[in-house]
Amino acid sequence: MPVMNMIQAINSALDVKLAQDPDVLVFGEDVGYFGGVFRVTDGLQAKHGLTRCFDAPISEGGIIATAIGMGAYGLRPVPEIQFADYILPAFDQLVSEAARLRYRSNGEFWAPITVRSPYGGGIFGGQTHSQSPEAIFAHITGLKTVIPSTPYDAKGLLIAAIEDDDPVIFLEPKRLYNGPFDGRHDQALKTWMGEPAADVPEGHYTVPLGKAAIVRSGTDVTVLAYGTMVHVAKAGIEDAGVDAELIDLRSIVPLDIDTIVASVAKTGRCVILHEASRFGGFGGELSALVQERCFWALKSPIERVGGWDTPYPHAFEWDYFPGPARLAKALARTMENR
Amino acid sequence: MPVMNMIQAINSALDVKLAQDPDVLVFGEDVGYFGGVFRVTDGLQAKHGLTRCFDAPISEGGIIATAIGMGAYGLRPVPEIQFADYILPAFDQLVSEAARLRYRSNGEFWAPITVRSPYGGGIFGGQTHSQSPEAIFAHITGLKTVIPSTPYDAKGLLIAAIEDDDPVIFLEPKRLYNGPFDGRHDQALKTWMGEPAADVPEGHYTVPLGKAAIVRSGTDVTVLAYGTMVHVAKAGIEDAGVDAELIDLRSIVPLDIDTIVASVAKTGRCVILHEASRFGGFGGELSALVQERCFWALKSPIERVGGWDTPYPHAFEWDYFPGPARLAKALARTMENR
Amino acid sequence: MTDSPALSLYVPEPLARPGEAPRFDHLSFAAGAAEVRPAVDAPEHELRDMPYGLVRVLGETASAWDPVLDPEILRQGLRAMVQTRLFEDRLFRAHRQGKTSFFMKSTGEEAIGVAQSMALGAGDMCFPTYRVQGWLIARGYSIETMINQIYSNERDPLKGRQLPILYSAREYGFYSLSGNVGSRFGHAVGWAMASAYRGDRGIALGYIGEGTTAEGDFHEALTFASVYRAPVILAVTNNQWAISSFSGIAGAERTTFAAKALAYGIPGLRVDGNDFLAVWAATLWAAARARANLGPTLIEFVTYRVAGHSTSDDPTKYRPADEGSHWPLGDPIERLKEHLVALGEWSGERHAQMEAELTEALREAQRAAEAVGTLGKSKPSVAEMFEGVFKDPDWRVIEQRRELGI
Amino acid sequence: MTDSPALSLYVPEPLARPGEAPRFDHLSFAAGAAEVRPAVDAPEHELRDMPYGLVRVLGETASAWDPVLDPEILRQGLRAMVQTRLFEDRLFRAHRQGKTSFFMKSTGEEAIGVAQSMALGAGDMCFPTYRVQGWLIARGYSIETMINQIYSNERDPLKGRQLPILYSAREYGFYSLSGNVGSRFGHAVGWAMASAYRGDRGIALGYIGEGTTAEGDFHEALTFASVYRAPVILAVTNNQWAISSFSGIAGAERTTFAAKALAYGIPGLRVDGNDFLAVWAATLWAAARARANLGPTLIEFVTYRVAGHSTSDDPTKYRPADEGSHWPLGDPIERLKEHLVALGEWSGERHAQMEAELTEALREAQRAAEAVGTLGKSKPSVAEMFEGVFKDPDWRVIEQRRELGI
Ligand SMILES: Cc1ncc(C[n+]2csc(CCOP(=O)(O)OP(=O)(O)O)c2C)c(N)n1
Ligand SMILES: Cc1ncc(C[n+]2csc(CCOP(=O)(O)OP(=O)(O)O)c2C)c(N)n1
Ligand SMILES: [Mg+2]
Ligand SMILES: [Mg+2]
Repeated sequence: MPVMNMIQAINSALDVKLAQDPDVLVFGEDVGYFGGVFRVTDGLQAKHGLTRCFDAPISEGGIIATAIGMGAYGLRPVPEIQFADYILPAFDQLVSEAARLRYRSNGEFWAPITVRSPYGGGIFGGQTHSQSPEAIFAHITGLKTVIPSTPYDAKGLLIAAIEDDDPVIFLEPKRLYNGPFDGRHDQALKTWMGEPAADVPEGHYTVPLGKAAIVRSGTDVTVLAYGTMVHVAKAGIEDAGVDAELIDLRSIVPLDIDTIVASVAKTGRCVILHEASRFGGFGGELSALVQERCFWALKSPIERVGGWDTPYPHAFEWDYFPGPARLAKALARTMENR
Repeated sequence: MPVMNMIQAINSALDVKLAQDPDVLVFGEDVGYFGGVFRVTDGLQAKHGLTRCFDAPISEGGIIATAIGMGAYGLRPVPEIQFADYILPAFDQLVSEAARLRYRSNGEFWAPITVRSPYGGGIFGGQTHSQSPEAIFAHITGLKTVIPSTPYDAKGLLIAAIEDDDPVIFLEPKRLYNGPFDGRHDQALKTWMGEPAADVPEGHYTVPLGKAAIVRSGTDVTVLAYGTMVHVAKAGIEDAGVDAELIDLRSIVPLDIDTIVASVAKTGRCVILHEASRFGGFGGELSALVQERCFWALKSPIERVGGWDTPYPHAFEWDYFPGPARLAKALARTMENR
Repeated sequence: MTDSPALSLYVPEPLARPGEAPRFDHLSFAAGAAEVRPAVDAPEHELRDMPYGLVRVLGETASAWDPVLDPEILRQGLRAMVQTRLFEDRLFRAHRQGKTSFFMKSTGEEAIGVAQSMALGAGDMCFPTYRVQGWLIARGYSIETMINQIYSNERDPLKGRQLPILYSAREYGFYSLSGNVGSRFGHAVGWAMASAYRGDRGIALGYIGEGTTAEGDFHEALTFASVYRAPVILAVTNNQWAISSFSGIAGAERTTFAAKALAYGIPGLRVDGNDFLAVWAATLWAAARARANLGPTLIEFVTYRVAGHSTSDDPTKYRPADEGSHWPLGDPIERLKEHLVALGEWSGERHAQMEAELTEALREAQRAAEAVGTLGKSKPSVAEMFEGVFKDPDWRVIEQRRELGI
Repeated sequence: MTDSPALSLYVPEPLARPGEAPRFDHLSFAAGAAEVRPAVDAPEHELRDMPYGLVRVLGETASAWDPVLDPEILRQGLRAMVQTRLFEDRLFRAHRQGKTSFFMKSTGEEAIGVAQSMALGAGDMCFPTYRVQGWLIARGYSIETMINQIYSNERDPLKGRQLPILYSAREYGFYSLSGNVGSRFGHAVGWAMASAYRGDRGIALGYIGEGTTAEGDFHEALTFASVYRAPVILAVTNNQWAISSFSGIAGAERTTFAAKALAYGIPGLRVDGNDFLAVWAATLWAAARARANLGPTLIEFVTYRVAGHSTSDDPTKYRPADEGSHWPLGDPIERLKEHLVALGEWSGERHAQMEAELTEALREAQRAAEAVGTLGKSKPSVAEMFEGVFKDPDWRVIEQRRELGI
């Protein structure tokens, strides 16, 4: 099986779908001839043709509006937004249109679009190349939000998203493109080479939306994470030396509530980890759900570890980033109550 | 003291500030000569002049961009967005610009704008005239979000918002414009007449941002609400026959965490009520905060009552709306655990 | 710079407010460059004066644009316009009677939706505003179903989920409406691009009000249409008002809406929107361009919103009460009727008889819909509230449905 | 319709890709209607051909636009342009040496920021893109401070919060930059409206790249500017590329960017952006209009992005490697230098000496900044991360600061 980094895995997913389904097309800023600023669509135009993978005007609202119209026609567009920070100009299109089209038209029209976008920090991208906006999508009825943490999942989830008949926001943790970054920014960079999850089949397969992965089973405490934070969680768990059960949500909508509840029912403790600033983040929803469903099992307050409630600061990246040390502290706190 | 409904109280706040501060100006769709589709700016253009209160193009992004530029110059613009559902086209301006200007420029520029917008349901407005988008603002570092529940608060909070040097989203519960609607939609409409909170001073006063109001003290359970839901909560508490402490948050950012924590520490129970759909809503943040800070005091799971996780449906308004009955049920559930 | 004068802020105001005499002298109704009907493949630089003229047929002697239609077609168009007006008047009254929550009329603008509906093909798709109900009526969509939608009753095809008149009717070339304005304009472009991508033949028509042209969506749609030569007609219905804001708040003091085409290097036509034949002719011209892979056309239809914005509006608050009766382009129904009468193809009696027939049919349809129920008296199963959020329900709506006991 | 041909989707492609010969034959460089310099209060309908011409001065014999500047001003402009180029080359290398995270150059476009900075007043405000660093340099902003910002070191005036070169310098008429494109264009309009509202005299200048004109923000800003006659200059820097996308992806195959002015009924000038004097002249013309309460002007500066988009880019991947050297409008520095030499006001020796001086000063400034520290080696107090979210901190950042122990 070929070894792929996350860029290659996503490229492969697009390649497979372009080859298989003439209704799939890819467009976005710089994705055509050049192959995208992160090279994710590299070679796709040359292989599949100019109208299958092409450049779009710098107009995120226009890109999504166009994709919705194409989707309503019957295509399965996979638009790219160059950075998730730049989804915001298209927010109205996503919320008022993509998310609501099926409901309001009683199923006459729908928008089977998959909006790919690199997101998250850890690359010294400063305020507008680092944000994690998943919470504002999770609140929108009618939108699905998917976030892979490995090359294998990225390919399988992306194919599933493209084949899904609902609009999907597909957030790619750009810090994971080239390796399983665990938040230890001062240590040597790891690549995906040698990681089991980098063994990626060349052909078609799917990882279903709405199924979390138990990355590590444990009995002391449940850690909920997604994207880059899955790897950070591994490191933090190691640092804390606790027998944690680590759950990679993989998609936050649909959310695999059963896996979460079963785990916390077992461990009685829960720590939630995300990159986005904490207040109003998706961790709040997770905390509330766990509390509602596992109240009597809880031995300790559910903790949330996230970015600070400030914009993403360029020079203070590693002060801001919720790394293993901060998770380990939370794990330790949570374990105090035996 | 004059009796004002919420429309008159907000109009009065604008009138006071226009008279007092030449840097205050009001603009938005239909707010000028006509006085706004809800009549909130009625008479202001005639009284203060064409350039102090005027119509804007149908371009919410343009309205907010213009307001930010004016604010950076030194004015205090109070733009209106005709319905909160239509803030979405301006979301990028609010998040990437208004909310971040002070931080990124190290205080060289800032956006002292107050974005007024009628929000919420209960008026058979259907999907795009009924939504409650507060959660997506609460998550944005650098934005304040204020939601009054009475004419008195509306005026005082609005003046405080205008005088505040940070960008404020001021959401006006349109169902409360004409009366203290308590969710009993099948009963005779109440007006603000005779309500103590409708006694509104004519002149200048403020209600500080970030200070919650204890609307009703009680010992059994704490109910957290804002906007229309404050009145619904009163009704639901009455129905449930519990001795609930009802807290009107008044602003969700800044949030009066101390008042919340003190109350739940006392009651040991908490129910959160909001109109917005529940998943990913602001109730999740509130639930998480209460759980984190009052875990050991909790006698029962914190409950959230909100809109269902569907778009806002026209004909099913009263099935969707989280009314007194649904709150009363939650209160009853919460009281089961003595 | 220091010796420059103090600046001052300019805020546009209409020429007449309530109590003042209506004035339309800011508008030009001269045919100008639009006297000529250019070849559909004329290069853009030859068309740059078109947006400043006005395409007219009715009332002109030998217009180059005359689409030369069979009188039977004209009678069908007239019928659909009259039916639209009667329908809207009736449902407006139904709102006043508390039978629904909201309603909107297109009075004075019926030629646009009706003529375009008829001039375009069954395989084409329009992306409507709320002011082209005539499109559906012209294509024979069931009036009873429209009323069921307006009443959100048990037979509402949209299952009670949408505000009245925000129809969706795919089979009739009518895309799903929504309450927010402007945001479907780009869908028309995407749809047209998809048709081109597939090598199909259907084209798209996007509608937008003149006030809404100020939204970024307008520009983005035109940019995409122009860049990818999408087979789409982009139509601005300039009815002079956007709720209480006159067209100057959208830029009409400076230029025409048709002239916005110049920004994208595509043809822009300015058309008498109250002239059934001119609407038809301009639509055909633009459609021919689209079908020949020559790309998009922007059309401004100059018209007038005779009624209030909606049932929530009172236009006498912000414009002269008699402004509509002074509108220089007249009434589209009267104009087509007179044309047919002049052709010897119609008469006052036939008109009166047609109105009586249509009224009876409308009454019948309304009666049938009311037998099902008006707003609040009848509605689809509450379970419908939970359907269609996604293709397949997720646990949240399943649990919540259970919580609500349905 | 059934006999119409199958549609097909058109996707623009540049005339030349890597390995092919550079071609610019899609662009016209003729002065055309812009040979004349109209009166600043000429009515819009007289100016409708201007966007298709090109305002030029350098290399023309007796251009109507010649601003007739004192040679000392020209030398200052040349100096600032050279300084900008040397500065950017140096900091680009600093990035390659790992001293910062990111950098961008304006090579080949220096005339725009520099001439406009000098031509406008101290009370005016520009709303920059990342490609007008020359504005600050022309106004004598401290190079050392710029480098401190780029290094995010302890003396960074933006306290480490911003990506390199996203400066803010209110006193220098330079509005806060941010990484997202387009979203400050409307702020320029709001600022200008505020100045007019107050009866002040300052005007605004908004910059946007040609690629970014596709954003809705562009249209919204122009709409507001036109409707309220805002005293603002709206400038499109058309450097032919937007990262890897050629200008055709933003609509340049169909018309000029200056022609977008026609959509708003305002004047649109198309200007040789590599011609210091033409940039100056067009700016003065637009500024005079703004200062006289005549409203906004859209200016397209035709130029070429000689370097890669940023330090993250490799332009040889998507365009001919030698495309820049074939750019028909030459190099703005060379052209102004030759002009001065031809005037007898400059020489090769003086130029070399100036370069040496500037290089030395830059080296000095860089040395001083590096003495403070490069990225990661020095930074402002971490407490700064928590400052400035709001005017006054709320409990969240206070608690979080405590949690982080600072
Ligand atoms: C995004 C958005 N902003 C504002 C509104 C409120 N609104 C509804 S209709 C309307 C006026 C539209 O005017 P115009 O585009 O001229 O269309 P007309 O009603 O005249 O046909 C406004 C402002 C809305 N529905 N959606
Ligand atoms: C809203 C937004 N979308 C996309 C980007 C990514 N991006 C940064 S620069 C750029 C190209 C801009 O091109 P242009 O406007 O022509 O300016 P130039 O770089 O050529 O000066 C893009 C797409 C961004 N920064 N912001
Ligand atoms: Mg209108
Ligand atoms: Mg460019």
